[in-house]
Amino acid sequence: MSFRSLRRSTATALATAAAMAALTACGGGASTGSTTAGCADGKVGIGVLLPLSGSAAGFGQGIRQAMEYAASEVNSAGGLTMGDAKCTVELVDFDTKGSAEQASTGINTLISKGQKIIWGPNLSHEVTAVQPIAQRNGALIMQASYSSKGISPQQPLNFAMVTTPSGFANPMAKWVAAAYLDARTALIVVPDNEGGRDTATIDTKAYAGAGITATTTTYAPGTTDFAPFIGNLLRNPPDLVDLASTPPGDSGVIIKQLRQAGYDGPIGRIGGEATSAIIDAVGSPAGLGDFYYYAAIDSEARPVQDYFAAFAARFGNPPLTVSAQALPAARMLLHAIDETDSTDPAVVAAALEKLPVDDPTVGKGVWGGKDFYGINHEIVLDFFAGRYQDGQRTLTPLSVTGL
Amino acid sequence: MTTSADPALRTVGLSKSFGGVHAVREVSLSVDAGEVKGVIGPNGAGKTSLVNTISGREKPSRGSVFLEGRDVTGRPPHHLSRAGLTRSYQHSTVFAEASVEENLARAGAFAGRRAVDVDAYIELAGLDAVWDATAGSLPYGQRKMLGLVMTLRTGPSVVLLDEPAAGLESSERPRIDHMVERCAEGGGAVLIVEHDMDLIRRLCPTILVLDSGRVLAEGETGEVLARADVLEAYLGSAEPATEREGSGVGD
Amino acid sequence: MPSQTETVTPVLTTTTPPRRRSAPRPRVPWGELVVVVVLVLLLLLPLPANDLQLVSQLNHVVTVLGAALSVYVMMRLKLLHFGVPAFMAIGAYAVALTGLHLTSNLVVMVLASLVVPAVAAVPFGLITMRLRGTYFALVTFLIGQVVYLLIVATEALGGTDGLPGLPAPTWGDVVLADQVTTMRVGVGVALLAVLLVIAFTAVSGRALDSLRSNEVLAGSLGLRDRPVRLGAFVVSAAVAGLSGFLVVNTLTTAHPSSFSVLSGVDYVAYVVVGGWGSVLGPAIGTALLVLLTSQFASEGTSASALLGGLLILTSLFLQRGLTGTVAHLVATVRRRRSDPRRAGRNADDDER
Amino acid sequence: MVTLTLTQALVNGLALGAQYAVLALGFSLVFGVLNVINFAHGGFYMLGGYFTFSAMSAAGLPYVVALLVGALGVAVVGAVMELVLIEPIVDNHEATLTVSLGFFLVLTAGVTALYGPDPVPVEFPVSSVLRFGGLYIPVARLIVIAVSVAAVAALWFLLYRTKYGLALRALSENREVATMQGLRPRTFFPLAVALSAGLAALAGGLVTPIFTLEPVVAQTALMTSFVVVVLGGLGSLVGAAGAAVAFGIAEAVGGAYLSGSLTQLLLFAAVLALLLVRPTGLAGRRLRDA
Repeated sequence: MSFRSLRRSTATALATAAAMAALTACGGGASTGSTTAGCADGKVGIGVLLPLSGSAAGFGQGIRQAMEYAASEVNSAGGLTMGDAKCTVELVDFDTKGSAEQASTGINTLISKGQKIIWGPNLSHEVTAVQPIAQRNGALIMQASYSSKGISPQQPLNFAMVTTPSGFANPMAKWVAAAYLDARTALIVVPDNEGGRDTATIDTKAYAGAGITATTTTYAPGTTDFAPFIGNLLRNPPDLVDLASTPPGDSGVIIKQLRQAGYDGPIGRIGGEATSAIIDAVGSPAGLGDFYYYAAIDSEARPVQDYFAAFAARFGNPPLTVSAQALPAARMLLHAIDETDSTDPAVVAAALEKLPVDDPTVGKGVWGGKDFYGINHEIVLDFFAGRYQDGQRTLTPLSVTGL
Repeated sequence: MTTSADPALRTVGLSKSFGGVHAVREVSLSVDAGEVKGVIGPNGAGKTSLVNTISGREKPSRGSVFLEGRDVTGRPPHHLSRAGLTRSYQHSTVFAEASVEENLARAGAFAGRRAVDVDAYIELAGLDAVWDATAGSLPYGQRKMLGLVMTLRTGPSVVLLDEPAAGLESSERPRIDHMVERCAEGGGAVLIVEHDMDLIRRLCPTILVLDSGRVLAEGETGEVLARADVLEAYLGSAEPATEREGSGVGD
Repeated sequence: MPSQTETVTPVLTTTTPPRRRSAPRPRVPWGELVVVVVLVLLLLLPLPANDLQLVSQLNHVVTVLGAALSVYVMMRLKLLHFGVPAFMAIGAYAVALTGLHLTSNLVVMVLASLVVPAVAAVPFGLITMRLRGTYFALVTFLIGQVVYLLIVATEALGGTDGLPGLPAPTWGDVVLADQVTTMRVGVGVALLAVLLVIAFTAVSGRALDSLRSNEVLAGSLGLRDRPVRLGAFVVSAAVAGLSGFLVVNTLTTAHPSSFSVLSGVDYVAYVVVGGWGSVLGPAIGTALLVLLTSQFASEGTSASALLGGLLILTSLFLQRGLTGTVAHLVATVRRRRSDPRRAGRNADDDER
Repeated sequence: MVTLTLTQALVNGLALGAQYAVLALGFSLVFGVLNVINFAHGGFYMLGGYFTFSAMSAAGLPYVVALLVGALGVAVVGAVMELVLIEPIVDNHEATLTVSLGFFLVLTAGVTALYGPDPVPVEFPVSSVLRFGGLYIPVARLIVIAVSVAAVAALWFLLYRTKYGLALRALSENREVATMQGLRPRTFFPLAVALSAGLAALAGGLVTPIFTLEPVVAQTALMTSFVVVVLGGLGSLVGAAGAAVAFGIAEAVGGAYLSGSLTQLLLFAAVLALLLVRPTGLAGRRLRDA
């Protein structure tokens, strides 16, 4: 087969072949594995595997800020005591851009850089991609997704840094039924993707348990104008509309347009808290109308405000509010490393399980999740049922921890 | 030598209009094997449109085209080329980034079984000296010669030459005569669209005059060129040129 | 097309004797050879198994190489193909269904990921065959969108959750599951994709170059362009399907988010940065951008800004891509050495 | 009841279509004149929103002034992008694409770094809603329709009634002949991109306060421009405007009756099917070999 027709006046072979080989080889340079006592060149690395760009950047950057702050707290107090050595905590970032491939490449990159303690990932499909590789290499994952497969007895080194819907949906639904006595029907609105559907399923069961029949409708991710969707929805208006885990931008538009369309029933959100971002998207708290939501923390509480101020003082501008939710887990993770003088994932995990959940900023909680996931690896904090009426906010503490 | 009664190329009432513009109107012509026929006419008379419509570059609005008796109306250029009818281009058309050698190789490859040896023409066009040069870097005249040789490489039985002499250096013009003569001797039918009257007189025993898409006159070259209406068409006439009834032959 | 300005007097002077036409010198396809050799080396050479990052990045490069080759095949016809993820997805889901319901035999899986998208490419190929330039680009963007939405809307394909839990491919009774073996499978399948493209361009390279350079002339010389265009689209879909298989094999899940429309834009960028003279272009473009993207990813929030900057720089200063620019330099030097008289000619002979 | 839903959908669709028209016209203009796929177009839409927001919140300008200042600012960014990034490689079809893609990534990353990834609090000044006969029409939508129609009319006037417009159209018809007539692309290309960027920014500044303003809006705006311009026929302004309104109405009516991604799927599939019949879109002219 004559290649004559193929002859391209290509580059000299040697130059390009060398370039190809060099490029593929330069990815190496793995640093030493994790050590039990002391720390390599005075540093303890935490692998940050989160969506730092793209549509999920809001959550990703917020969760990163929690670890950034916890690390700065530890470092300003002299760092972690590992045996007789003092080690500063360093964040080793990898932006997953919200894609399964990048997350999979990211976990490999971090592990090969010796980072076997991973802060993240954030989205369900990222966790699914990362899980087999992390398990194979014995890495500890403190993830923040609502994936039903996020933690399980078969994955002893997986933890959930925030309370997942399975933890707060039932008490919230009962509070909603009590708050809105005549509510019989609820419509759950979520984007047509895996994260949306997972939360909607849990919420539907929770509402059923509280005597409210909930149905789910989805919208195409990337929709900008929800007016047509709302027209469809209001043909038989439900007593309640629940936005579950809809991204803050979309939630803001849906609320604005529901109010414009004349729907003045309660709109709620039993799902990942993003109230401050939603208020920004709607424009003002008054624009929410009657709005109830799962409030992981009381953002106006004194300790939380102090945290915001301290973060701003240290890093220039205030953090994203979602970072406060992840703060307890960040501090506990560093505390577990400090206590065990080790970065061996299995050792740290064993210590972490036994640590009490008692955060100076966010308050008390317990390790929960056994009934839904089969293992108590979910940090369950007491939370609040938040409600906005004509711009006024009221918070009702709901205790799940029995403390 | 095909001695069948059918001419190598025949068109019957061939017309092409673009929206309101009637570029080619009811043109009927025929060229026998070995015959060289000229097509002349003022600018905008529809000469190139006629070549485009016959060669399949444009689909005819009405009328038909026969190749050695077979109806090939509306068939795409590559089909016509494989059936033996191919055309050259007014502006030099070559594969600019490929070498002269590769250009000719491609012409041969695409012509398939019909490809013929064109060594004689290569000598004639002086392409030997620039065999490895890229076609795009050749001077205009030589690039046009390459285009002509590529056309002949496809072994056509009918060749439509669209202003072959345009843009050539005076030293290169005689080469066109040799090429056309060799092609005709080989049994090829040649239709030359041209402005260069000396070339037409030298090569074309019979010519056809087009004016605003219509056949104004046809016949022996000397006679036709002497006719008043033909000169008028070229030099522009007193009354408006729209509805002048041409003495079309065999309408 | 930039008009040609003639500045130098015609070279043909009667004094130089016409050179005997030298027999056509066969040119060695360096680009193709380099890529095949490197891939074969990657297949056979022992690799440091503990260097996870190297193994993972090599795997990522060979996984998306098929997608870059898919863009490259159409680029040979001066067509920008943005719908590559659609055919990656068709290949990926074909493999997922094969693995879950039929067999996990490697050969059957590879065939499924190659044949199914190739067949699916025919109707789309017929649509796009008459389109050129920007129109072709935007329509392929649309095809990517439609296929993505079709997958998300189909319950049988797991809808938004995709098809998780895929079995690792097997060769006889050997299960090819661990990290390094997955990478070897990736290199092998990538090699298959490269050989497929080399075979296609060897058979129809002349037609591809002619259609890219001057479609009208090629037609009037007798070239039937439709079979060539359709063939290119089908081969492009087949190698995209192979890449889809490797994505699924790495993630053990066929998930719609792996085949988003915007990832199609990345694959085009790989080829435009690497160059499109030979398969070496997409190979270098893919290796470079995949490695840099994961390097940039550790820059946290400024990752995409760095990638954007890189694209801007390469577009401005390497307009024929890396390999194209180097090849052009080499050709100019070679031409200047072989024929100093015509050194002055600044003919812009490389038709973009 | 059905006619009520349909009429409501048509009203929503008109506003959506009007916004898409302003967005798509800019994209089609740049393609028509420069023959360039401008990936940064969605970024100009987003930038329009953020410039208007900053002009209001930081500089304290009233909304209408902020909107115009925003559009002008982005027009300048567009012109600078053309001169610095597109001009040196305007004839290289592939390179102009990746340079605009690179600029899009830099633009989005920059805005995310400056304003943060979450939505930004910006409110449309007019929030009253007209209600009659079961219909509800937010006044903001009427304003969007009015301003969009005005923008389209202004663009039409500029293109078909001024010498600049004549020059732009000549350049888009046949750049070689136009340049030979003395039209220097060096002045008209930046003008075309500035015009297109300004239009996109106007749409952005107008619409994001009504919906939401966050970096990811750039991506959606880009996708919409692509589909609408393909449907309308490349380089044809009339086609783009018509296709935009049709697409907006179809999306609204579909959204009113179907759920999930079905509407989007049917819309895109319909556009693909149409291309089978008319490969150059509704009104596109036969494309020279771009």
